[in-house]
Amino acid sequence: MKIFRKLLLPFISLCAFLVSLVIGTVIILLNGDNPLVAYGALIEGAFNGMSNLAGTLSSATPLIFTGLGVAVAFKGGMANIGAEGQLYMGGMAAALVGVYLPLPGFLLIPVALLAAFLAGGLYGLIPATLKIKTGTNEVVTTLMLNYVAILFTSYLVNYPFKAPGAPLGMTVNIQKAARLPLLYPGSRFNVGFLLAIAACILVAVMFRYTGAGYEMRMLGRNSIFSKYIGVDVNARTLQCMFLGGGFAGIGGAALVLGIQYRFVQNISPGYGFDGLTIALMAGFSAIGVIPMAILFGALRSGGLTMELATSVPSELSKVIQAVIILFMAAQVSFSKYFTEFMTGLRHRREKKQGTGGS
Amino acid sequence: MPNIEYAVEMTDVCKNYGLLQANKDVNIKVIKGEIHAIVGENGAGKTTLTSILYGLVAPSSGNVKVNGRPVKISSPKAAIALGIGMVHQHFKLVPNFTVAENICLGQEPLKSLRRVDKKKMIAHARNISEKYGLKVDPEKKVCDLSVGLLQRVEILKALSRGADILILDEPTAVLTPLECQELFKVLRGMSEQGKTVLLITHKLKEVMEVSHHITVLRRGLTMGTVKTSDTDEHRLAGLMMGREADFVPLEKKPQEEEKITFSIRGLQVRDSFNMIKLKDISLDVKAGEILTVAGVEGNGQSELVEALMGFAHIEQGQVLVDGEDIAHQDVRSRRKYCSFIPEDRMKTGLNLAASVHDNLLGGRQRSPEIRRGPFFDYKKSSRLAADLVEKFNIKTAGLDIEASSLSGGNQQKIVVAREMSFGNKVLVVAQPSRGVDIGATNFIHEQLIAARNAGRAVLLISTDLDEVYALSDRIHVLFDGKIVGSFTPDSISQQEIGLYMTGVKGLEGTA
Amino acid sequence: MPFLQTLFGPEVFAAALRVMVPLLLVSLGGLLTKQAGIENIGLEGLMLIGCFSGFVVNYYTSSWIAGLIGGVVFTTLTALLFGVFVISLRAHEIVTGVAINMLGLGVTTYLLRAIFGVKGAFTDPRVQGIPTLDIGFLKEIPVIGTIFHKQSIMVWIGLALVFAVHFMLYHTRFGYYIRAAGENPQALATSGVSLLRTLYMTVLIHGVLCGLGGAYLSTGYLTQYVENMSAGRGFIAMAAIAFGGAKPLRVFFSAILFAFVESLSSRLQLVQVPSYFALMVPYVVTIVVLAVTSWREKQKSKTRVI
Amino acid sequence: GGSGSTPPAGTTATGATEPTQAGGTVKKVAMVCSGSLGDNGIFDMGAEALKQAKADFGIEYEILEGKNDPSLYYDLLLKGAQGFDMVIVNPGYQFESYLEEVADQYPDTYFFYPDGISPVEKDNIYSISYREHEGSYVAGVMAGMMTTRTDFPGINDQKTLGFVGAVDTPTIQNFLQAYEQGAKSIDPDIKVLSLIVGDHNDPAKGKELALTLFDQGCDIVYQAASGSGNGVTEAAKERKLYTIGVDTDKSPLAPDNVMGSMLKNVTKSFYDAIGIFVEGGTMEKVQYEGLAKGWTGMYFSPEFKAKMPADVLDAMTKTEEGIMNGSITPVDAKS
Ligand SMILES: Nc1ncnc2c1ncn2[C@@H]1O[C@H](COP(=O)(O)OP(=O)(O)OP(=O)(O)O)[C@@H](O)[C@H]1O
Ligand SMILES: Nc1ncnc2c1ncn2[C@@H]1O[C@H](COP(=O)(O)OP(=O)(O)OP(=O)(O)O)[C@@H](O)[C@H]1O
Ligand SMILES: [Mg+2]
Ligand SMILES: [Mg+2]
Repeated sequence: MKIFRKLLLPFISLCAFLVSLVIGTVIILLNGDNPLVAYGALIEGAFNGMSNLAGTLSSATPLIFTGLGVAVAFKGGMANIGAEGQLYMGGMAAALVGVYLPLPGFLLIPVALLAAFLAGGLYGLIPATLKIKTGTNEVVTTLMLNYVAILFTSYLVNYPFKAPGAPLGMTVNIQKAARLPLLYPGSRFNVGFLLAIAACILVAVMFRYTGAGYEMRMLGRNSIFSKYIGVDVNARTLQCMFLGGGFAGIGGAALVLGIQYRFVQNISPGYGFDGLTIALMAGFSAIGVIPMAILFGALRSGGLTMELATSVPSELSKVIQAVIILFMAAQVSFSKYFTEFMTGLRHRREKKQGTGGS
Repeated sequence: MPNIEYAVEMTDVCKNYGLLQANKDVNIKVIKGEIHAIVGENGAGKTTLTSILYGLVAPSSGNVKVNGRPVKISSPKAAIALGIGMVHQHFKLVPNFTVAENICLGQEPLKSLRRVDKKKMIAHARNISEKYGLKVDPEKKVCDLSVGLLQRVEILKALSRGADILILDEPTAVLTPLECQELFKVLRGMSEQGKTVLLITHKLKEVMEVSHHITVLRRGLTMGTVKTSDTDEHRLAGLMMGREADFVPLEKKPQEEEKITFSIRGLQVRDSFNMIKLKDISLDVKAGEILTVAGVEGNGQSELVEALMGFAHIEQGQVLVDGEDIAHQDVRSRRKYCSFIPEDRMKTGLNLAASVHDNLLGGRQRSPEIRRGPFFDYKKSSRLAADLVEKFNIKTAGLDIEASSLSGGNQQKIVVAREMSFGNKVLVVAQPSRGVDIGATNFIHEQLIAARNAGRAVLLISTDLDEVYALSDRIHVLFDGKIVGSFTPDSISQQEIGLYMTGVKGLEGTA
Repeated sequence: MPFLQTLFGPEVFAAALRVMVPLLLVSLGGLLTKQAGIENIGLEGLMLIGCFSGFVVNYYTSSWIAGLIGGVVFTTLTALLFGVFVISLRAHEIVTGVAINMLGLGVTTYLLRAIFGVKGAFTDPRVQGIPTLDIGFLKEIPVIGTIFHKQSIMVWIGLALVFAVHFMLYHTRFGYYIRAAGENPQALATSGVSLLRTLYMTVLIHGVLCGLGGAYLSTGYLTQYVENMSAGRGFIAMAAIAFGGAKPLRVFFSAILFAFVESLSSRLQLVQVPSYFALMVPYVVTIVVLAVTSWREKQKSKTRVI
Repeated sequence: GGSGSTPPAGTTATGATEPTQAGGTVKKVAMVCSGSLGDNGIFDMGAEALKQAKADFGIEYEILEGKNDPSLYYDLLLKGAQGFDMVIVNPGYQFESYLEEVADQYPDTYFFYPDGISPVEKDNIYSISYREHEGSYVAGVMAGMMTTRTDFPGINDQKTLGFVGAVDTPTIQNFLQAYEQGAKSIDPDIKVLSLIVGDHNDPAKGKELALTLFDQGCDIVYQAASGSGNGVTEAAKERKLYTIGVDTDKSPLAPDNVMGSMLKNVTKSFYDAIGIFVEGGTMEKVQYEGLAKGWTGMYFSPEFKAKMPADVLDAMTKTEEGIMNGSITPVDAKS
């Protein structure tokens, strides 16, 4: 029975996934394409061959960080919709270090990452502080702070740190030494991915195996109880928002140091918001964030191939993504009905065998 | 028996929660016009069964007949249509609505333009509140009421709908003796008018007092229905627990030491509306003593507990543990000397969304008992949790399931188990056996006595006079934020102490 | 003081009113779901659907009324989809909201191409703009005149809806049910009111309001459709809702405030404030005002004397 | 081409006579976009060029959209480089760091780097950049002269002009500064009020800003705001005042209120480049062009041109000559 419970959720999410694929199929058919070709291309573009896989994983990397950032904050009871802004701040900080700081290579990357973490974390502290000091709803403040961060960084790269001659606000390229080492040449798949995995494991361990993690977990679910068992609620709130913001910030660094090699205004197409979705779909589990982020990465980079191979336009692959998200989100309730149905069957069987079944 | 009319007949009712079976082929027949009690240990499936009847929970299988007609009760709306009403064990009230709005919810009186008539609502609420002798201010917001008052609102809400079949799920858990008597009068009146009452309670005394028939559930199975006049508390208890109920009378060893462990000096506390709730409270609890603060809900017990727990700001006064003032320490440091059993287990005492294991560990997250180096050691912690589950026989499907899925009584046992396990020298205990079955109640009482005998200082806050008399060495009565009298159990009768609790006596003493 | 004239002239208020209405309508919709206990970040997507469907229907019928109705119908259908997942399938509301946003953007962009064979922007003389209400006598009055005469009909409808929603929430049974559903669904259900019916009706009404807001944007405020033209208004609406504590009148005022600060911030650029900072102003102001109000509420709840 | 003779979006472009095929094999061209089509700007104009080129030169083409997701750019560029003879890297600067590597891997592929000058020197990378400032200067001259022609319907005597930009980037500054310079060259007292939308696709706000400017006494508003610009056009139509369109001919939207459009003729430039490529002609490694090649410049719909005062049109033509022979140098904000 334990096994049964353990296997249940994966099984259900699989079903949900399949349902959404069916709907996707209908959409593709309506668009006058062959679903097999389309999905074939999607999967091939996402996973077939090292270079495609590398593409998938490299676009998953920033998503893991933002997803983790959101997950940490939510687990601690802060509804952090602000990963996007924290990502911008982190990316900017990393870029400045990467461009201007005259450091030897082995130091440059760690310092840049640290800067990104601090920038994102501190930016995350703003809504957290507002919440504990004034009781301001963090959903709104974090949301608003996204726009502020985007505008602020845009200003920086259009005025003080503008690359001369650039037609768009951007910094000059970062030093070669600041680039995250590639894991697969001919792609942007870099050590950032490993860092992301490490971060997730670290957080998972913290939550499961430390007092601080325990307190944050409790706080996220019931602040009164936490206070009652002696948790310093304010301190913990600040801490998990700092952590969350920090990881989102590193997401920005991964983008700048690992992919774009410079900060360009509006650098993120919404990794922060995807991070939110990913974290929610992963149920705020730090480990769960990894497969979800990879799923998103696959949909993105596989989407390209699909758009090439068929007449399915980019916006339709967006729709298909949306449908998948919808059904993944609905899985939980599916699972509830499913279990109770199974238990009913079990009971009926037991009755037939005459055992009361207690 | 030929022409007996049954108001309710439930046959082979099953309910599965996930992997757990709350009801297994439950059968119950309730004769029209009788008061029918349902008893059973915590988790036996009483609430589930009645929730099915009220359309709150969909049965996995089984048939329900009301007034002889087979029915599918798919929603409370349907149940209400069948003339069924219910008082819920866990109150179902809207926090930001007023008492009146809660009582009228779903059947608001309308005036012109189909507007809701607020005046009428208030008048209506006031009427029935007086009619049934359960006093409560109709215009107060529910979120500002104490548990006791909430219970009254919950009951009034059900009564005001004039149901023919009324289900009451542990309505008396937080009522004073007088209120209970009032309520029972009402119930008897209903049954005389041919209305049917289904009463769930853990207080067998009450069951014997008011009911005509009693159905006993155990672990989701029906143990049968008996005529009240044919049985007694002892036999019932045995039927419920499936073993001989052998309650050794709790024996207290005489206090020898006179050392004062815990004392309160001139305590003053305001509530969230800045109203003074406790005025100049002073008391001493000796080592190896159980001091009870008895009183009707809403007279300051809640504030007292909160102040001691470090939830409410202490305006004046001291809280001394062995002479050290902890009045302004944070919760964590207070927990070094004190354990608290809060009156509200749903929000404060438990994290319902967390696992049983995590709930049992609360307060220990920093202690070496469950760590290896800086990290949790789940072997240790699970063993610790398992021991507590075992020792306090908490009925749960496992350590890793959500506390929310436990029955009320078992939830309470988690709180008690955790707080007892610290072995602190001061215990602040509020309503420890609220909603807990007799077995568990008896067990919790044993634990408290044991703590006392071990020389700990226990401050008990309770509205249940049986409990008060069973446990206390001394009793303080709290009324309107003041201590209006102190007694020893043998020096005063329950009736008389009731008068102090309701302010009929005692005020002149302190004025 | 030409400078102050620039910042606070009556035109500013007229502009604020114009800018406010789409925001207001969507906020009114969103506050209903919020009151019913559903946090909806899909407002952006719903609004976009409203923009598009309103525009398309208007295009084919050349009737602004038909356009509005069309916008309302399709948006409400999308809202229903949201409802099915959140209410019946118990999907996480924020995830669902995100999906609705993606869906809105994707579907509208795709259909824009499928129907008109264009990408990006589309406009056509066939589209009949929602008329403005020219109130003669108002024109005479100095300041009021500049602000109120010649505002779109939807401005007036929007204002009326504020009070309609307020009335519904606080003076009808259904309003009581909505609020109860938000605070304690069990309490509502056990009182014999069908929770599903209440929630679904709420979601539908909220769809209607979002549809109006969207359709107004593309056929009243403008008479053109541009890809993703809701441009974040759905998110601002969320802020307005939180800021107004999901209470219609207060949300109305916060919508006005936002709109006013918005047009103020544009004018700040005229007095040489770098655009990036000028554009920040609305967001920063929101945060500050929100913080201040929350803080004052906190104080009040501490020292309220009865 | 002088003002008025400049055609809209490269319809009569060089070599568009009859479909030709260099070397028989069908040339395959990929346009790799950082964003998605529907930007009312460089992507859509690029797509238009490809469509025309397909018709005229019989090329095959694919458009790969990056959805503004940097993590896809590398793949995108690779996919473009694989199996295509020419890759339009649009806009080049978004793909700079990848191009450096990919251009080496595919030496035979011809990389076309629009809207900027590639900092990396490679034999197979060809940059083109646009002198928006040249056309904008001319627009400024026109507006400067027109804003006091009170005999012209709607025009007031105030010497105030307006400008609405999408986002405050160097490119937009390039439009703005030259426009202002041109206007002041007519009368130093002329004020140019500029407002930034902060979004490429927010016509509502674009309209709001334009109305604001009209309230401030502007009678001519120059728009460099892609999608948001459509709002500006609508505002002009509503107030019966004037806007100068940008990128493409905007007069269809409001024939009487679009006082010409400053074409940033990306379509033409792409089309020409493809033409040269297909016919195996040689192309400069770096082209930074404006009026001379007709890549930027004012265009009027015939109807509106008929309304324009002759002296204004002459002045514009003179200015254009002056810019081309170097006697006039508009400010270049991009470098
Ligand atoms: N929502 C739920 N999900 C899962 N399990 C549940 C749920 N509600 C009740 N249960 C389980 O069903 C069993 C019966 O619960 P129920 O509340 O009916 O017991 P009870 O007789 O009312 O106990 P008590 O006297 O403590 O209220 C318990 O074991 C409980 O754990
Ligand atoms: N049981 C219910 N569940 C959900 N919504 C309801 C319910 N009853 C009424 N409503 C909503 O409340 C609004 C007004 O309530 P009201 O109860 O007056 O309607 P009604 O049909 O007249 O009911 P009644 O029969 O009680 O008068 C209705 O428009 C309906 O949408
Ligand atoms: Mg129960
Ligand atoms: Mg003028």
